[in-house]
Amino acid sequence: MTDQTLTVRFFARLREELGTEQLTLPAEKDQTAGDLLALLASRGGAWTQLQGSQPVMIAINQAMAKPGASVKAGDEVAFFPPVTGG
Amino acid sequence: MTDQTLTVRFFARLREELGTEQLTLPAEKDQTAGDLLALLASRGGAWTQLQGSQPVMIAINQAMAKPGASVKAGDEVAFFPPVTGG
Amino acid sequence: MKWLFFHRSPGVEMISIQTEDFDTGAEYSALRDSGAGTGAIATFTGLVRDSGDMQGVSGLFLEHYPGMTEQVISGIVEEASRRWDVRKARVIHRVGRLLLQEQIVFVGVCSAHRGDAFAACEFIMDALKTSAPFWKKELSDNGEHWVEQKASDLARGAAWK
Amino acid sequence: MKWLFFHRSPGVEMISIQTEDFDTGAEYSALRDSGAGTGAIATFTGLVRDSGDMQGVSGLFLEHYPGMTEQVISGIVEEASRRWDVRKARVIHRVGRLLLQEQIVFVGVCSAHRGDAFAACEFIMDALKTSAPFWKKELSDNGEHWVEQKASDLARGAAWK
Repeated sequence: MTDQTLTVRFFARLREELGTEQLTLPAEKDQTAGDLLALLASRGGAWTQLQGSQPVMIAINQAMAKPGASVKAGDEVAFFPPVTGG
Repeated sequence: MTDQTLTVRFFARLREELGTEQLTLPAEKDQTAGDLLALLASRGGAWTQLQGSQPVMIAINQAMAKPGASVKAGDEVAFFPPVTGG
Repeated sequence: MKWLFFHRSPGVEMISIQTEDFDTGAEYSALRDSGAGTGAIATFTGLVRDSGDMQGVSGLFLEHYPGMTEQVISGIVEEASRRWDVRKARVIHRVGRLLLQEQIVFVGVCSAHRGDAFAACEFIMDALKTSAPFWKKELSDNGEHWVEQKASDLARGAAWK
Repeated sequence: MKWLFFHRSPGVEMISIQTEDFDTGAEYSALRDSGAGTGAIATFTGLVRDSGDMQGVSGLFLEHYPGMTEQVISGIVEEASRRWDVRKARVIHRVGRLLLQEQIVFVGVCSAHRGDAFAACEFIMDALKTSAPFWKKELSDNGEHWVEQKASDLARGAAWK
Protein backbone atom coordinates (compact mmCIF):
# COMPACT_ATOMS: atom_id res chain seq x y z
CA MET A 1 0.00 0.00 0.00
CA THR A 2 1.50 3.31 -1.05
CA ASP A 3 -0.22 4.90 1.96
CA GLN A 4 2.02 2.88 4.26
CA THR A 5 5.30 4.43 3.15
CA LEU A 6 7.54 7.22 4.34
CA THR A 7 9.99 9.41 2.44
CA VAL A 8 13.66 9.56 3.38
CA ARG A 9 15.81 12.43 2.13
CA PHE A 10 19.58 12.97 2.26
CA PHE A 11 21.52 16.20 1.99
CA ALA A 12 25.03 17.47 1.34
CA ARG A 13 27.91 15.02 1.98
CA LEU A 14 25.49 12.18 2.82
CA ARG A 15 23.51 12.72 -0.38
CA GLU A 16 26.73 12.60 -2.39
CA GLU A 17 28.35 9.65 -0.64
CA LEU A 18 25.17 7.54 -0.66
CA GLY A 19 24.48 8.58 -4.25
CA THR A 20 20.88 8.98 -3.12
CA GLU A 21 18.72 12.07 -2.79
CA GLN A 22 15.45 10.44 -1.81
CA LEU A 23 14.03 7.01 -0.93
CA THR A 24 10.58 5.62 -0.28
CA LEU A 25 10.50 2.99 2.47
CA PRO A 26 7.65 0.95 3.94
CA ALA A 27 6.49 2.36 7.28
CA GLU A 28 6.74 -0.16 10.13
CA LYS A 29 4.88 -0.12 13.43
CA ASP A 30 6.63 1.52 16.43
CA GLN A 31 9.52 2.65 14.29
CA THR A 32 11.94 5.40 15.32
CA ALA A 33 14.29 7.56 13.25
CA GLY A 34 17.12 5.55 14.84
CA ASP A 35 15.53 2.30 13.59
CA LEU A 36 15.53 3.76 10.07
CA LEU A 37 19.21 4.64 10.38
CA ALA A 38 20.01 1.07 11.50
CA LEU A 39 17.96 -0.39 8.66
CA LEU A 40 19.72 1.78 6.08
CA ALA A 41 23.19 1.13 7.59
CA SER A 42 22.58 -2.63 7.18
CA ARG A 43 22.75 -2.09 3.40
CA GLY A 44 26.54 -2.02 3.84
CA GLY A 45 29.11 0.00 1.87
CA ALA A 46 28.75 3.76 2.16
CA TRP A 47 25.49 3.24 4.07
CA THR A 48 27.33 2.02 7.16
CA GLN A 49 28.37 5.61 7.90
CA LEU A 50 24.76 6.26 9.01
CA GLN A 51 25.78 4.46 12.21
CA GLY A 52 29.44 5.46 12.08
CA SER A 53 31.51 7.87 14.12
CA GLN A 54 30.42 11.02 12.25
CA PRO A 55 27.26 12.66 13.61
CA VAL A 56 24.09 12.36 11.54
CA MET A 57 21.39 15.01 12.08
CA ILE A 58 17.74 14.05 11.80
CA ALA A 59 14.69 16.06 10.73
CA ILE A 60 11.14 14.69 10.77
CA ASN A 61 8.66 16.66 8.69
CA GLN A 62 11.22 19.47 8.43
CA ALA A 63 11.77 19.87 12.18
CA MET A 64 14.92 18.72 14.00
CA ALA A 65 14.40 15.44 15.86
CA LYS A 66 16.30 12.93 18.01
CA PRO A 67 17.01 9.28 17.09
CA GLY A 68 14.31 8.17 19.55
CA ALA A 69 11.56 10.14 17.81
CA SER A 70 8.95 7.92 16.18
CA VAL A 71 8.27 7.99 12.46
CA LYS A 72 5.06 6.92 10.78
CA ALA A 73 3.53 6.51 7.35
CA GLY A 74 3.45 9.76 5.38
CA ASP A 75 6.37 11.32 7.27
CA GLU A 76 9.29 13.01 5.55
CA VAL A 77 12.45 11.98 7.36
CA ALA A 78 15.74 13.66 6.47
CA PHE A 79 19.31 12.70 7.39
CA PHE A 80 22.19 15.14 6.95
CA PRO A 81 25.58 16.23 8.36
CA PRO A 82 25.83 19.03 10.93
CA VAL A 83 24.85 22.34 9.30
CA THR A 84 27.47 24.83 8.11
CA GLY A 85 25.60 27.85 6.76
CA GLY A 86 25.97 31.59 7.38
CA MET B 1 51.27 88.81 30.17
CA THR B 2 49.13 87.06 27.53
CA ASP B 3 51.47 84.05 27.73
CA GLN B 4 50.33 83.43 31.29
CA THR B 5 46.69 82.77 30.51
CA LEU B 6 44.53 79.74 29.91
CA THR B 7 41.36 79.33 27.90
CA VAL B 8 38.15 78.05 29.47
CA ARG B 9 35.34 76.73 27.28
CA PHE B 10 31.76 75.76 28.08
CA PHE B 11 29.39 73.51 26.15
CA ALA B 12 25.70 72.66 25.90
CA ARG B 13 23.53 73.48 28.93
CA LEU B 14 26.45 75.11 30.79
CA ARG B 15 27.28 77.32 27.81
CA GLU B 16 23.66 78.44 27.63
CA GLU B 17 23.04 78.96 31.34
CA LEU B 18 26.32 80.82 31.89
CA GLY B 19 25.77 82.82 28.70
CA THR B 20 29.46 82.19 28.00
CA GLU B 21 31.18 80.15 25.35
CA GLN B 22 34.78 80.96 26.15
CA LEU B 23 36.85 82.85 28.75
CA THR B 24 40.49 83.76 29.11
CA LEU B 25 41.76 83.56 32.70
CA PRO B 26 45.18 84.22 34.22
CA ALA B 27 47.08 81.01 34.93
CA GLU B 28 48.04 80.61 38.58
CA LYS B 29 50.78 78.43 40.05
CA ASP B 30 49.80 74.94 41.28
CA GLN B 31 46.27 75.34 39.99
CA THR B 32 43.91 72.40 39.36
CA ALA B 33 40.78 72.16 37.24
CA GLY B 34 38.85 71.99 40.54
CA ASP B 35 40.42 75.31 41.62
CA LEU B 36 39.17 76.88 38.38
CA LEU B 37 35.66 75.58 39.04
CA ALA B 38 35.73 77.07 42.57
CA LEU B 39 37.04 80.38 41.25
CA LEU B 40 34.30 80.57 38.61
CA ALA B 41 31.56 79.44 41.04
CA SER B 42 32.52 82.36 43.32
CA ARG B 43 31.16 84.71 40.66
CA GLY B 44 27.69 83.87 42.02
CA GLY B 45 24.40 83.56 40.11
CA ALA B 46 24.33 80.85 37.44
CA TRP B 47 28.06 80.27 38.05
CA THR B 48 27.41 78.61 41.41
CA GLN B 49 26.16 75.50 39.55
CA LEU B 50 29.80 74.72 38.69
CA GLN B 51 30.02 73.50 42.30
CA GLY B 52 26.38 72.46 42.61
CA SER B 53 24.72 69.05 42.73
CA GLN B 54 24.77 68.42 38.98
CA PRO B 55 27.92 66.74 37.67
CA VAL B 56 30.36 68.88 35.66
CA MET B 57 32.69 67.05 33.29
CA ILE B 58 36.21 68.38 32.71
CA ALA B 59 38.48 68.19 29.67
CA ILE B 60 42.04 69.54 29.61
CA ASN B 61 43.48 70.04 26.14
CA GLN B 62 40.61 67.99 24.72
CA ALA B 63 41.14 64.94 26.92
CA MET B 64 38.88 64.00 29.84
CA ALA B 65 40.36 64.93 33.21
CA LYS B 66 39.56 64.81 36.94
CA PRO B 67 39.12 67.84 39.22
CA GLY B 68 42.55 67.20 40.75
CA ALA B 69 44.36 67.47 37.40
CA SER B 70 46.65 70.49 37.22
CA VAL B 71 46.17 73.23 34.63
CA LYS B 72 48.85 75.60 33.38
CA ALA B 73 49.34 78.56 31.07
CA GLY B 74 48.37 77.77 27.49
CA ASP B 75 45.95 74.99 28.41
CA GLU B 76 42.45 74.71 27.01
CA VAL B 77 40.14 73.70 29.84
CA ALA B 78 36.52 72.76 29.06
CA PHE B 79 33.57 72.27 31.38
CA PHE B 80 30.39 70.55 30.23
CA PRO B 81 27.46 68.36 31.33
CA PRO B 82 27.61 64.56 30.97
CA VAL B 83 27.59 63.65 27.28
CA THR B 84 24.42 62.48 25.52
CA GLY B 85 25.37 61.66 21.93
CA GLY B 86 24.72 58.67 19.74
CA MET C 1 15.03 30.01 -7.01
CA LYS C 2 13.66 32.51 -4.51
CA TRP C 3 11.21 32.09 -1.67
CA LEU C 4 9.58 34.85 0.29
CA PHE C 5 8.07 33.77 3.57
CA PHE C 6 5.90 36.05 5.65
CA HIS C 7 4.90 35.28 9.19
CA ARG C 8 2.36 36.99 11.48
CA SER C 9 2.23 40.73 10.67
CA PRO C 10 3.24 41.04 7.03
CA GLY C 11 6.37 43.10 6.62
CA VAL C 12 7.61 42.53 10.16
CA GLU C 13 9.68 39.58 9.08
CA MET C 14 11.15 38.88 5.66
CA ILE C 15 13.11 35.71 5.00
CA SER C 16 14.53 34.91 1.61
CA ILE C 17 16.65 32.01 0.41
CA GLN C 18 17.93 32.94 -3.01
CA THR C 19 20.65 32.38 -5.57
CA GLU C 20 20.82 36.07 -6.54
CA ASP C 21 23.00 38.64 -4.80
CA PHE C 22 21.32 41.24 -2.56
CA ASP C 23 21.65 44.99 -2.04
CA THR C 24 22.51 45.71 1.58
CA GLY C 25 21.58 49.38 1.14
CA ALA C 26 18.10 48.44 -0.08
CA GLU C 27 17.70 46.01 2.84
CA TYR C 28 18.66 48.77 5.25
CA SER C 29 16.07 51.10 3.68
CA ALA C 30 13.36 48.45 4.04
CA LEU C 31 14.27 47.99 7.71
CA ARG C 32 14.32 51.71 8.38
CA ASP C 33 10.83 52.35 7.07
CA SER C 34 9.05 51.19 10.19
CA GLY C 35 7.46 54.00 12.11
CA ALA C 36 8.25 56.53 14.79
CA GLY C 37 9.30 54.12 17.56
CA THR C 38 12.39 53.05 15.66
CA GLY C 39 15.69 54.17 17.08
CA ALA C 40 18.20 51.50 16.16
CA ILE C 41 19.07 49.34 13.17
CA ALA C 42 21.77 46.65 13.42
CA THR C 43 22.86 44.68 10.38
CA PHE C 44 25.26 41.86 9.74
CA THR C 45 26.56 40.74 6.37
CA GLY C 46 28.68 37.64 5.89
CA LEU C 47 31.04 37.33 2.95
CA VAL C 48 32.48 34.17 1.46
CA ARG C 49 35.95 33.53 2.81
CA ASP C 50 38.35 30.63 2.92
CA SER C 51 37.38 28.50 5.93
CA GLY C 52 40.93 27.31 6.32
CA ASP C 53 39.89 23.69 5.69
CA MET C 54 41.44 23.62 2.21
CA GLN C 55 44.21 25.28 0.15
CA GLY C 56 43.48 27.63 -2.76
CA VAL C 57 39.74 27.96 -2.29
CA SER C 58 38.05 29.80 -5.17
CA GLY C 59 34.47 29.71 -3.94
CA LEU C 60 31.66 27.80 -2.31
CA PHE C 61 28.66 25.72 -3.26
CA LEU C 62 25.75 26.09 -0.83
CA GLU C 63 23.04 23.48 -0.50
CA HIS C 64 19.94 23.80 1.70
CA TYR C 65 16.74 21.99 2.64
CA PRO C 66 13.96 23.99 0.95
CA GLY C 67 10.96 24.48 3.19
CA MET C 68 12.70 23.47 6.39
CA THR C 69 15.21 26.31 6.06
CA GLU C 70 12.49 28.97 6.00
CA GLN C 71 10.65 27.36 8.93
CA VAL C 72 13.79 27.17 11.05
CA ILE C 73 14.76 30.79 10.34
CA SER C 74 11.22 31.96 11.02
CA GLY C 75 11.33 30.19 14.38
CA ILE C 76 14.66 31.85 15.17
CA VAL C 77 13.26 35.29 14.35
CA GLU C 78 10.18 34.58 16.48
CA GLU C 79 12.35 33.61 19.41
CA ALA C 80 14.39 36.80 18.96
CA SER C 81 11.11 38.78 18.92
CA ARG C 82 10.06 37.21 22.21
CA ARG C 83 13.38 38.01 23.87
CA TRP C 84 13.99 41.52 22.54
CA ASP C 85 12.14 44.47 21.00
CA VAL C 86 12.12 43.65 17.27
CA ARG C 87 10.16 46.02 15.03
CA LYS C 88 11.34 44.45 11.79
CA ALA C 89 13.75 41.71 10.83
CA ARG C 90 15.11 40.70 7.46
CA VAL C 91 17.16 37.60 6.76
CA ILE C 92 18.62 36.68 3.38
CA HIS C 93 20.73 33.61 2.75
CA ARG C 94 22.14 32.77 -0.63
CA VAL C 95 22.52 29.25 -2.01
CA GLY C 96 24.23 27.77 -5.06
CA ARG C 97 27.66 28.67 -6.32
CA LEU C 98 29.41 31.72 -4.79
CA LEU C 99 32.86 33.16 -5.35
CA LEU C 100 35.24 34.33 -2.62
CA GLN C 101 34.23 37.74 -1.26
CA GLU C 102 30.65 37.46 -2.49
CA GLN C 103 27.88 38.26 -0.02
CA ILE C 104 26.41 35.11 1.47
CA VAL C 105 24.12 36.14 4.33
CA PHE C 106 22.35 39.26 5.61
CA VAL C 107 20.61 39.73 8.95
CA GLY C 108 19.06 43.09 9.81
CA VAL C 109 17.02 44.07 12.86
CA CYS C 110 15.17 47.29 13.53
CA SER C 111 14.33 48.06 17.15
CA ALA C 112 13.46 50.87 19.54
CA HIS C 113 16.75 50.42 21.39
CA ARG C 114 20.31 49.69 20.33
CA GLY C 115 20.91 46.95 22.89
CA ASP C 116 17.93 45.03 21.52
CA ALA C 117 18.94 45.60 17.90
CA PHE C 118 22.48 44.29 18.50
CA ALA C 119 21.39 41.32 20.62
CA ALA C 120 18.59 40.20 18.30
CA CYS C 121 20.79 40.54 15.20
CA GLU C 122 23.66 38.57 16.72
CA PHE C 123 21.33 35.94 18.19
CA ILE C 124 19.63 35.35 14.81
CA MET C 125 22.99 35.07 13.08
CA ASP C 126 24.43 32.66 15.68
CA ALA C 127 21.28 30.49 15.70
CA LEU C 128 21.22 30.40 11.91
CA LYS C 129 24.79 29.06 11.91
CA THR C 130 23.95 26.18 14.23
CA SER C 131 20.41 25.20 13.28
CA ALA C 132 19.39 26.29 9.77
CA PRO C 133 19.88 23.47 7.24
CA PHE C 134 22.58 24.90 5.00
CA TRP C 135 25.74 23.09 3.96
CA LYS C 136 28.84 24.61 2.41
CA LYS C 137 31.20 22.89 0.04
CA GLU C 138 34.53 24.58 -0.67
CA LEU C 139 35.61 24.63 -4.29
CA SER C 140 39.24 24.84 -5.41
CA ASP C 141 41.42 23.96 -8.36
CA ASN C 142 42.30 20.70 -6.57
CA GLY C 143 38.75 19.56 -6.01
CA GLU C 144 35.93 20.14 -3.61
CA HIS C 145 35.32 19.45 0.04
CA TRP C 146 32.36 19.73 2.43
CA VAL C 147 33.06 22.21 5.23
CA GLU C 148 32.94 20.71 8.74
CA GLN C 149 30.88 22.37 11.47
CA LYS C 150 33.00 24.52 13.77
CA ALA C 151 33.02 23.95 17.52
CA SER C 152 33.23 27.74 17.94
CA ASP C 153 29.89 28.15 16.15
CA LEU C 154 28.24 25.60 18.41
CA ALA C 155 29.68 27.36 21.46
CA ARG C 156 28.38 30.75 20.26
CA GLY C 157 24.92 29.28 19.66
CA ALA C 158 24.83 27.59 23.06
CA ALA C 159 25.88 30.80 24.83
CA TRP C 160 22.41 32.30 24.21
CA LYS C 161 20.54 29.47 25.96
CA MET D 1 30.97 71.54 8.59
CA LYS D 2 32.67 68.21 7.94
CA TRP D 3 35.90 66.78 9.27
CA LEU D 4 37.65 63.72 8.03
CA PHE D 5 40.20 62.27 10.40
CA PHE D 6 42.57 59.53 9.36
CA HIS D 7 44.66 57.63 11.82
CA ARG D 8 47.52 55.15 11.27
CA SER D 9 46.90 53.20 8.05
CA PRO D 10 44.83 55.48 5.82
CA GLY D 11 41.45 53.99 5.03
CA VAL D 12 41.41 51.65 8.01
CA GLU D 13 39.52 54.16 10.10
CA MET D 14 37.19 56.93 8.92
CA ILE D 15 35.59 59.27 11.40
CA SER D 16 33.33 62.08 10.29
CA ILE D 17 31.36 64.63 12.29
CA GLN D 18 28.99 66.30 9.88
CA THR D 19 25.72 68.18 9.52
CA GLU D 20 24.77 66.36 6.30
CA ASP D 21 22.91 63.09 6.16
CA PHE D 22 24.80 59.94 5.16
CA ASP D 23 24.14 56.97 2.87
CA THR D 24 24.33 53.74 4.85
CA GLY D 25 24.57 51.70 1.64
CA ALA D 26 27.62 53.69 0.52
CA GLU D 27 29.21 53.27 3.97
CA TYR D 28 28.64 49.53 3.76
CA SER D 29 30.30 49.44 0.32
CA ALA D 30 33.33 51.34 1.65
CA LEU D 31 33.64 48.87 4.54
CA ARG D 32 33.29 45.86 2.26
CA ASP D 33 36.10 46.86 -0.05
CA SER D 34 38.88 45.61 2.19
CA GLY D 35 40.57 42.52 0.87
CA ALA D 36 40.30 38.80 0.93
CA GLY D 37 40.45 38.26 4.71
CA THR D 38 37.11 39.95 5.22
CA GLY D 39 34.27 37.72 6.26
CA ALA D 40 31.99 39.84 8.39
CA ILE D 41 30.56 43.35 8.37
CA ALA D 42 28.46 44.62 11.27
CA THR D 43 26.78 48.01 11.14
CA PHE D 44 24.69 50.07 13.52
CA THR D 45 22.61 53.09 12.62
CA GLY D 46 20.88 55.24 15.21
CA LEU D 47 17.81 57.26 14.32
CA VAL D 48 16.41 60.30 16.12
CA ARG D 49 13.62 59.29 18.46
CA ASP D 50 11.78 60.85 21.36
CA SER D 51 13.88 60.22 24.49
CA GLY D 52 10.80 60.30 26.66
CA ASP D 53 12.10 63.35 28.56
CA MET D 54 9.60 65.72 26.95
CA GLN D 55 6.16 65.74 25.27
CA GLY D 56 5.64 66.34 21.55
CA VAL D 57 9.27 66.26 20.47
CA SER D 58 9.77 67.32 16.85
CA GLY D 59 13.52 66.97 16.61
CA LEU D 60 16.94 67.45 18.16
CA PHE D 61 19.76 69.94 18.17
CA LEU D 62 23.18 68.31 18.54
CA GLU D 63 26.22 70.19 19.82
CA HIS D 64 29.74 68.80 20.04
CA TYR D 65 33.30 69.77 20.97
CA PRO D 66 35.14 70.01 17.63
CA GLY D 67 38.58 68.46 17.76
CA MET D 68 38.05 66.59 21.00
CA THR D 69 35.19 64.58 19.49
CA GLU D 70 37.37 63.19 16.71
CA GLN D 71 40.21 62.39 19.15
CA VAL D 72 37.91 60.56 21.54
CA ILE D 73 36.27 58.50 18.78
CA SER D 74 39.67 57.69 17.28
CA GLY D 75 40.81 56.45 20.70
CA ILE D 76 37.67 54.29 20.98
CA VAL D 77 38.29 52.75 17.54
CA GLU D 78 41.94 52.11 18.47
CA GLU D 79 40.89 50.35 21.64
CA ALA D 80 38.40 48.24 19.65
CA SER D 81 41.22 47.36 17.22
CA ARG D 82 43.42 46.19 20.08
CA ARG D 83 40.67 44.00 21.52
CA TRP D 84 39.22 42.51 18.31
CA ASP D 85 40.11 41.87 14.69
CA VAL D 86 39.13 45.14 12.96
CA ARG D 87 39.99 45.43 9.26
CA LYS D 88 38.11 48.68 8.73
CA ALA D 89 35.92 50.91 10.86
CA ARG D 90 33.75 53.86 9.88
CA VAL D 91 32.03 56.19 12.34
CA ILE D 92 29.75 59.06 11.34
CA HIS D 93 27.98 61.31 13.83
CA ARG D 94 25.74 64.14 12.75
CA VAL D 95 25.47 67.47 14.56
CA GLY D 96 23.13 70.45 14.24
CA ARG D 97 19.38 70.31 13.84
CA LEU D 98 17.79 66.90 13.09
CA LEU D 99 14.15 65.86 12.74
CA LEU D 100 12.57 62.77 14.30
CA GLN D 101 13.49 59.61 12.37
CA GLU D 102 16.52 61.18 10.72
CA GLN D 103 19.77 59.21 10.85
CA ILE D 104 22.03 60.46 13.64
CA VAL D 105 24.92 58.01 13.97
CA PHE D 106 26.56 55.21 11.99
CA VAL D 107 29.15 52.69 13.19
CA GLY D 108 30.41 50.01 10.81
CA VAL D 109 33.12 47.41 11.37
CA CYS D 110 34.63 45.00 8.90
CA SER D 111 36.42 41.97 10.33
CA ALA D 112 37.57 38.45 9.53
CA HIS D 113 35.06 36.96 11.99
CA ARG D 114 31.48 37.74 12.93
CA GLY D 115 32.05 37.68 16.68
CA ASP D 116 34.73 40.35 16.33
CA ALA D 117 32.61 42.45 13.97
CA PHE D 118 29.62 42.43 16.35
CA ALA D 119 31.68 43.05 19.50
CA ALA D 120 33.78 45.87 18.04
CA CYS D 121 30.73 47.59 16.52
CA GLU D 122 28.72 47.44 19.76
CA PHE D 123 31.74 48.45 21.87
CA ILE D 124 32.40 51.52 19.69
CA MET D 125 28.74 52.53 19.84
CA ASP D 126 28.50 52.09 23.61
CA ALA D 127 31.76 53.95 24.26
CA LEU D 128 30.71 56.76 21.95
CA LYS D 129 27.50 57.20 23.99
CA THR D 130 29.37 57.56 27.27
CA SER D 131 32.55 59.39 26.34
CA ALA D 132 32.36 61.34 23.07
CA PRO D 133 31.52 65.02 23.69
CA PHE D 134 28.10 65.31 22.07
CA TRP D 135 25.05 66.88 23.68
CA LYS D 136 21.44 66.56 22.54
CA LYS D 137 18.73 69.13 23.03
CA GLU D 138 15.15 68.05 22.36
CA LEU D 139 13.04 70.50 20.40
CA SER D 140 9.25 70.68 20.64
CA ASP D 141 6.41 73.15 20.10
CA ASN D 142 6.57 73.94 23.82
CA GLY D 143 10.26 74.78 23.92
CA GLU D 144 13.55 73.00 24.17
CA HIS D 145 15.31 70.92 26.75
CA TRP D 146 18.78 69.37 27.15
CA VAL D 147 18.62 65.58 27.32
CA GLU D 148 20.00 64.07 30.55
CA GLN D 149 22.53 61.24 30.44
CA LYS D 150 20.92 57.84 30.92
CA ALA D 151 22.10 55.50 33.68
CA SER D 152 21.51 52.60 31.24
CA ASP D 153 24.07 54.08 28.83
CA LEU D 154 26.66 54.39 31.60
CA ALA D 155 25.98 50.79 32.63
CA ARG D 156 26.38 49.54 29.05
CA GLY D 157 29.66 51.42 28.70
CA ALA D 158 30.99 50.11 32.01
CA ALA D 159 30.10 46.51 31.09
CA TRP D 160 32.99 46.41 28.58
CA LYS D 161 35.65 47.30 31.17
